[in-house]
Amino acid sequence: MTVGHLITLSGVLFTIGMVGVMSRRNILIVLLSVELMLNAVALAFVGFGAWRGNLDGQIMVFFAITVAAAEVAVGLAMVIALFRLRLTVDTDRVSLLKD
Amino acid sequence: MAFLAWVTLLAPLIAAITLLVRPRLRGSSGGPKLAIFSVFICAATSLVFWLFRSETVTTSFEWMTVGDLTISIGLLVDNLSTLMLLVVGLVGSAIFVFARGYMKGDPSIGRFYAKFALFVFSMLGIVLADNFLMMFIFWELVGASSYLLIGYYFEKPSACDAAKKAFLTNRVADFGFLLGILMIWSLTGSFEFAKIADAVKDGDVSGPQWQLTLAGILIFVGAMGKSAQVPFHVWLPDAMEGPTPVSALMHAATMVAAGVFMIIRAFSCFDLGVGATALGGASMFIATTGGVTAFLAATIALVQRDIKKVLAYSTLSQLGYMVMALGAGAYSIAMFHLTTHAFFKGLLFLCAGSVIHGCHHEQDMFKMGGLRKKMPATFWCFTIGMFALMGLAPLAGFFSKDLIIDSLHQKHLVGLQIGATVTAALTALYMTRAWLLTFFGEYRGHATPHESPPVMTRPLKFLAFVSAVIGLVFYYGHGQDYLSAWHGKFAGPLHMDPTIAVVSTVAGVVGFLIALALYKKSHRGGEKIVARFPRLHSLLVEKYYIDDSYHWLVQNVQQVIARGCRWFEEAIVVGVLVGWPVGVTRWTGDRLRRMQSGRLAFYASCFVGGVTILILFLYTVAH
Amino acid sequence: MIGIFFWLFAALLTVSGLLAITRRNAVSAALWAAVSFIAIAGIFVLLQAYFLAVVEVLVYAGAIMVLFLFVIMLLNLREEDLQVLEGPRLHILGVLLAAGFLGGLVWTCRRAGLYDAKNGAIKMTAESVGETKSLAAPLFMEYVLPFEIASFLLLAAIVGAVLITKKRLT
Amino acid sequence: MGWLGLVVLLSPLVACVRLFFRPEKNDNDKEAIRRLAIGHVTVSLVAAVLMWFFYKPDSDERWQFLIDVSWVETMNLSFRLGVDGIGVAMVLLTSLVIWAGCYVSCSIKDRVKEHYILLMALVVGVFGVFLSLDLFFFYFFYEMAVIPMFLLIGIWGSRAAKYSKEYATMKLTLYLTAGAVLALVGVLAIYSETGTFDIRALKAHEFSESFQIAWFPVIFLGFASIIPMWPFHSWSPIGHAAAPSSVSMLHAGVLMKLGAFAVLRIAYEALPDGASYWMGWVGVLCCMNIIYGGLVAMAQRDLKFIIGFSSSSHMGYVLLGLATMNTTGLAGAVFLMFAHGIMTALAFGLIGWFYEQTHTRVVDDLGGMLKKLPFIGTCFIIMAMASAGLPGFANFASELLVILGAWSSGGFALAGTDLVLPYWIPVIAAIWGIVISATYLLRAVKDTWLGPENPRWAELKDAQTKRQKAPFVALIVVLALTGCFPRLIVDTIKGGVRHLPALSKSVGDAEPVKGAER
Repeated sequence: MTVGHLITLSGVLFTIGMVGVMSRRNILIVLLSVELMLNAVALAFVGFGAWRGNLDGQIMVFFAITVAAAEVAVGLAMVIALFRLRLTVDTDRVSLLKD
Repeated sequence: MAFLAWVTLLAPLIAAITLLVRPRLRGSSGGPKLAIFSVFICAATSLVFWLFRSETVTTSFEWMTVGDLTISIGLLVDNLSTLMLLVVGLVGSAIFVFARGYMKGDPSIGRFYAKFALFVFSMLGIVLADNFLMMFIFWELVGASSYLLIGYYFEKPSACDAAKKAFLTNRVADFGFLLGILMIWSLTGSFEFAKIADAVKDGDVSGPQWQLTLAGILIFVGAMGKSAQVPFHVWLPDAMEGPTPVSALMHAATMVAAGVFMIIRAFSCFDLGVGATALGGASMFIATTGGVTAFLAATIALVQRDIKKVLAYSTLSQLGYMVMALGAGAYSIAMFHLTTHAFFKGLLFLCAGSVIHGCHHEQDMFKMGGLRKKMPATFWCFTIGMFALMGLAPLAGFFSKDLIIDSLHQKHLVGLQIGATVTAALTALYMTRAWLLTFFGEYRGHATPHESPPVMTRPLKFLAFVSAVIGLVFYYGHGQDYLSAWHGKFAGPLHMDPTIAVVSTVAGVVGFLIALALYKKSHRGGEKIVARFPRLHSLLVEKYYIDDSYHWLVQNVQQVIARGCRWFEEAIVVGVLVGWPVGVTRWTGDRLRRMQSGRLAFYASCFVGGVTILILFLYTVAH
Repeated sequence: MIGIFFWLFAALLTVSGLLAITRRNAVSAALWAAVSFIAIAGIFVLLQAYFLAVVEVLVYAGAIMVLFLFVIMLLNLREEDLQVLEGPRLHILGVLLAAGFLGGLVWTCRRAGLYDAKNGAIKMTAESVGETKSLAAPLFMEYVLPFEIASFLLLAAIVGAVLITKKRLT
Repeated sequence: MGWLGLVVLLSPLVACVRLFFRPEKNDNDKEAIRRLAIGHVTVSLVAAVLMWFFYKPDSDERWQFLIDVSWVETMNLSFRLGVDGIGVAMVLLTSLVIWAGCYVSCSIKDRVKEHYILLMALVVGVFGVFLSLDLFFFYFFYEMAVIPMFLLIGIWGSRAAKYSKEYATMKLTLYLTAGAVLALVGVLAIYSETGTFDIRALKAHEFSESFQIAWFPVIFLGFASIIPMWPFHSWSPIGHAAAPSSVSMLHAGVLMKLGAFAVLRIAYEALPDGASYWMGWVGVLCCMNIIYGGLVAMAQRDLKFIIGFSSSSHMGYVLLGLATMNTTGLAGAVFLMFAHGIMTALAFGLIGWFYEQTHTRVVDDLGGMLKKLPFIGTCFIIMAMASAGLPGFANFASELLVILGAWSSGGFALAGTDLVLPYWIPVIAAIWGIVISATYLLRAVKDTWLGPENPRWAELKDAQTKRQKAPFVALIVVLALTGCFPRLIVDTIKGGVRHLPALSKSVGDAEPVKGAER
């Protein structure tokens, strides 16, 4: 297990999340994918921290989790508001800005 | 004396402003009285100036100074302006008084007097100006007050059109005037008459002769506007749409004379001695213009039906005489004729006003007749004015008109001399025609004519008296040196060649007799001649088609150009210059808009694609 | 020993992640995501980040996933809605882009020599074995300001979430 | 005395803030809002008059009423206020026009508060431009004037012929912004050359000739589209026509002057050589402005368009005055900016008065209104006379100065060619322009006011109360006073003009012109 392996694993997870964001229309799953991407980044942080031999990476992850919690809270709140307004969670149907 | 000069100038202005800002005064009889009083002040002060006429009064203040250029507003009271002041003051007083009777019952008489006083102020400004720019300023003001007065009956479309026409014709002419002033400024380095005269005297004129001549012609163009010379004459007959006192004061006695006065004032600066002028060929142009105007107007006057129109064309014709004299370099004689003409033409117009008033605003002479018995005072005054105009000795016109013909003779302008003599005959012809149609025969109208009240006839009598004696006074009295004193240039006494006097008197008598033969028995006497020369008649009735050609020019040239510009504005400036960038932007935006599909997945893919390309770039190309 | 566990967790992570984004049913997607979070926590343990591992499980696999499940159930999407929702979209392009991205990453790591035992060796943290105390020291000394800001952010998020979801009063 | 400038600038700003907290529920509130705004602009007006009174044109101190507060020292950026004679004239003009405009706006009934807030914000911007002696703040205030204008026309405007008010306001804003951005590039170039934003330092700095020739057109074109110079004028008549009357008054009266003022304050100040190199072409373009603008006005039927195009025509005289680059012409240009500002404010105020009642401005529909509206009609005729260059009003005196300046300029060298435009061609154009202006104005007067009484307008109401008459009377009085006694304002203007560095650059040469300074 080298740092290269850790970064690659983080990259794989990030890519999975990315594909999820790009290809799914259910906004809940899109949000879920974003969470996966965030976790991938967290993994990369911890991996680099372990490689460098200090704790800064872990502290970054700590903050990242905090921000992620906030993001999920607000994001899900918006999903609820959106569903209440438009009765859909389909991202393709939420395109008012287009016109 | 300087204070008195300012009083003269400002008294009518104060009256006008008071009337404007105190609406209550306008309704009462106080308003007219105030205006009349202010004109009386002018008349009184001008008499004072006349008593102390050996003294030249100058006073000025700095109007504006920018860089080395100083424009001042200054008053110059010398013999020339004193005489003109007298004319404006006396004729103005008579007409102001007359107007109280004529305009009686008009609900907005106060407004009328405010404009009237404003006009007198502007006119006095021209008379008293000591430099070209100030003269131009008041010149324009006269144009504007004329606009206001002609358009006094603003609910009549014809009056509005006439007012607009007068203003615009004058504006076009003023275009030349201002250019001329600028040219003279650059040639002599000053706007002030005295300094210009000094520069000319010292030969300190920078520029070739043709520029001076051109400047002279351009200034004369300005005078052509106000003095209604061909081809700028078209406004004057139309201006008869204004109330008759307005026609009398402005379009007969003073405003139209302003052009002549201005030329005398301006050109005397360029006078190099007896008859010679620094302006070169400009004189010839001036004399010819005057001759053409005099003759054309007199012929048109022959066929007019409206009594005011006859007098209007007669005014044109007489102005032509004055301008001919100017062209011949006889400035003092032109001024003489201006003076006499102001009095007898003012008189004639007021008589016409009295007749119109008596006939309940009927102006067509063919619907008058026999008024001799019903309006005796008006009749006699008209008769005196008419004979003065025809040049019957010893009335005023005799001296001044014959002196003009004499000056043409001295300059060997034979063609003009003959034209002037023929015009004298025509003058007698159309005036006698008007006289006979109005006062003799049977009454042909429907109203009951009556003599005007004393407030109107008294001014008539006053003017009739002056018209009768002024020629004699001038010719034999102080008039000679009085006319000739300005700048010491118009030397030489007024002297008349008896032969010429006889010839022109004979011409007048011939005209008088022809008219008598035609119209003594019946007002239809002219119809035989009309039947014989129908085309000539229609040419005269249509005023040589000059108005029509102007109309055509305005409608078909000016409006087409204006519409073309508007089309250019809308099609090229807005359509192409603005439209092209707008089109490109819109097209590009339209294409790019489609990328904003609104699909989250697409945006994310773009983002990822961008990041991928960036990474690949960084680690392949950049490494 | 660590190597085996790493590969085990890596495989679990990849599989559960893939399942999480491909499930049609949001509930099962969320559950698979929870599994992947637990796998990450496992890797954190291998890297001696014990505190983070616990936080990961508590916050992510616990709190956030519960929140997700709550919302999913709150919305109560019917099966036919989901039928309409899903269809093949951009799959190929997405996968291609992702592959490019991943390839670039791997290639970069390889060039940097991060797969070597020498270059890429994990040193862990020098002075500690991932005690909470050793993490707390820098957090409350060096990073105290960001910490406070983060707390503020959470507060704002809570208020914001309440405001957004609140029904209109009028 | 520096505080006078600050009072002028801050009084409307304070009004803005105070208005913000005012309720607007019923008519009493609206009335209070109007009173508040009028009170504040009156303070500005009084301060501006005091400024004019205490300004010393003959003093060697070029900039007076100075205020200098350092802001960003590393960039040499300060909040500098101060005026020369030109600035004093413009501040006076602005304060007069906004004062009258606030009275005229009393007829607005909906969203009174927002209207006055925006109006005050607009005028703060305009005052700021005229008072700033710092390039940064100059530009800042310049842009600040644009945004309220956009909203004012967009919300309270009216349809302009076939164009909607939205079109008009978009076009106006895009033009002004595009011009401003171009000018900004030039201003930044000047900053990068000098390293200071201080306008006072520009005169002393020696810009290389190539720099001047390269950058003058950028700055000039940027500002000239606001003057507006032909062919960048098409925004202005539409903007005039669409705006509500008080905004038209400010727009035509003041905003267009910003461009010319900016040219004088920045381009002429910093780049006199560039100016003398390029201004010959302006001598050509201004003839287009004068004649073409007048002719288009002649073919218009909407009164606001007539006045709008006549503005574009009259601003041609300002450009001509700028192009002469001598004292007479420049002083005339500034004087004309002042005169035209007041005249055109009067015009739009009056048109607004009856447009609210007739709902049409097309002259074919109007006519015969003088009997019903004697006061407004008389004022309109006076305005038309002033606009047509009647002596006794400031327009005549200023146009005369411009013409005299052009006559003594000696000709306009056309950069890039060997040609010289003789001085008499623009002069003839200018004098003929006066004839044209008389034509369309008299026609407008006749078609609108004169003629038989029209029964359609039996219900029209004339201005009766003092508040209704005050703005018009005040503007006419100022116009007549400065027209009869031009020294009142020309002496002030001269105090600013004589310091302009561009004066030393005369353009081209023709035969000697006597009596004219060279």
